[in-house]
Amino acid sequence: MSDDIFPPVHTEIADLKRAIEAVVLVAFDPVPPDLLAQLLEQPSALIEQCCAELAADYTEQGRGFELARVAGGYRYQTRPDLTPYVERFLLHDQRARLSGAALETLAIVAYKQPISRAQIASIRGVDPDGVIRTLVARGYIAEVGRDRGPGQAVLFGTTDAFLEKLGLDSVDDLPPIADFIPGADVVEALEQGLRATPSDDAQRP
Amino acid sequence: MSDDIFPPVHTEIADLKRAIEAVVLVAFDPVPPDLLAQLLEQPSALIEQCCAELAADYTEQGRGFELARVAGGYRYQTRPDLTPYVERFLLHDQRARLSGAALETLAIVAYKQPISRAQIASIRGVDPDGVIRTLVARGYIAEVGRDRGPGQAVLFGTTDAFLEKLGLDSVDDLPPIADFIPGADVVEALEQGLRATPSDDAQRP
Amino acid sequence: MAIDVATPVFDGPFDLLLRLILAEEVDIYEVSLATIVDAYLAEIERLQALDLDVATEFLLIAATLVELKARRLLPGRADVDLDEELALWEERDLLLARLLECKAFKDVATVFARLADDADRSFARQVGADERFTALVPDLLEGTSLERLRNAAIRALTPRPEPTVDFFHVNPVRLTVADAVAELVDELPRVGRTTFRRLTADLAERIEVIVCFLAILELYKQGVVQLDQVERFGEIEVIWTGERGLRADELLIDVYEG
Repeated sequence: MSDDIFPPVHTEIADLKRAIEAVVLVAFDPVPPDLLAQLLEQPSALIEQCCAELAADYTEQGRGFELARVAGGYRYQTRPDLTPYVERFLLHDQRARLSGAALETLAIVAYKQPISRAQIASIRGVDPDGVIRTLVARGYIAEVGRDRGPGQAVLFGTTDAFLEKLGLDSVDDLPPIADFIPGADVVEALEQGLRATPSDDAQRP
Repeated sequence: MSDDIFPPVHTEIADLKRAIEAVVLVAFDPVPPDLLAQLLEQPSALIEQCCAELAADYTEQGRGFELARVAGGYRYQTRPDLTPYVERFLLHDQRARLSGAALETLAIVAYKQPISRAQIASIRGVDPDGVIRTLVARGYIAEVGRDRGPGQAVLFGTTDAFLEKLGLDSVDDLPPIADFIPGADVVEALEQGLRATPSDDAQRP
Repeated sequence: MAIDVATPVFDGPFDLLLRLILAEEVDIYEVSLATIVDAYLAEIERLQALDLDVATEFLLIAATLVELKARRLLPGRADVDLDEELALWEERDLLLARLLECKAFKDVATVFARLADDADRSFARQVGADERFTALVPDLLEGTSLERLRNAAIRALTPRPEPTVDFFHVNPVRLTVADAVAELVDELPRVGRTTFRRLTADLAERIEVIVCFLAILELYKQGVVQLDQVERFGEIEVIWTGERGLRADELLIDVYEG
């Protein structure tokens, strides 16, 4: 493309589209245009325009994937007519597994249910949204109620399917963990011990 | 592309490419061309050709993603120049930097595999247990067998995760170890440093 | 020639020796065996002063170096035993060969670091199939045991002390949580009951104390030690409750070392 027919403003649009492609590619959930707008520091309308153009591009070029608008956001998904191939692959592929993050989140829900998104986030230190969605989609956890507090946060718990998969009658049958987890007081005490630096009386030349 | 060496007509090639795009899009790990060949009932060579053409397409069109050949398979990944946006979106940078000791041990395992703990120790002159444990825990190396000798020592080799970490397709892509034999200047310096013969000595002023 | 070995960041005897000999600012024709041997020995002394285990390998190489140096100081050669002389040369060549091999892999490591840096800039799509295909994906809990779930819960629910020390600048020869766990698993069954203070009394550096702390936390999670504190800010008792003869590698270990 040495004979640049685009004025500079188009180059910026092209860069914007590339950034959108990259972000949406790695996103677990559909990415809302407002989030893209914030991330790329551009008005939402421009983002929407870029996404529409990208989607049209892919269709025109007959790509095997599409940029779809789902649940208020954009995501890549396979074209419906390719479903047979995708299904064949998924049935073939024995490598699928629960990621470490997903397993930890599932474990937290199992042992601490009912539990809210915010509580999970505070334990794991990261936003658990994508993982929760996966676990819900898999049917391992589900909404079991609402917090009675002001926000009425959704509370999650494990499902019967989860118990069945692990061969449990009820969550009471989960192996106990309390003995293995030091309370905050013990951790604090140990940290206190750290502060009394033992090298004080063992100074080296 | 009328000079195609393969018989299928263009529409079939286009369909094949679409199917490849769809399958790779939903895969968690790089998809080996042989698996694609099996799924799509086409020769591997044709699959490889299609993937190469797709990759070239994306590059030519300046997409924000690329079809990369990593650890023996194909995967979608973001273009390196878009890292800042992706990191901002994912709220983390996933770079788990490896320590010098870990990198050196990986280097030894990569070129000398299968290799035992003791052999690694003798090359590095350091007890490698802690580093080996770290590398095994991160999945970059794994037990690949046992020495047939009396001790039946565990032998280690590199894994697909190692290839992915370094962005390599296979260990065969590593430059030959001969390229790393220290140059004459280093050899000379080392010899000089260990020279025990007074007659050769360049006395210091 | 001034060789600065004040920084403790080297990784084993070959690393130290390579650094001493190949220090950038040094003109190779000024490199003298005597200076190198002196610096090498000084460094070993310093390690010992810090109470760090000095690996046998360090000492073996020191012996070779000292012999080479002594050889060089002998003015005449008339009294030299030819066999001894040859053995020394052989040892020197062996050492040289090992240094060269070590240097080669160090250079490979540099290339690996660069490759990893480049590869880290691309993020792989690892999203999987969308909900239309959920029913098709093999069950992800397949092969997940209660044990794994429990371990994941313990991992996730244990309050994590935030390490405030840059682990990258720690002497990597010895300081890993895994190693500290191994030491404690060896020591604690013998003493049965001790205190955190006693366990760390000989540790010179704060980082070592922290590593020991993390190791004890690990053992606590594994249920093989009990921790008691009679009064607030009082001594913390560490009591071994695991089996005797337990091996460190039988324990699941979160390794904090990079």
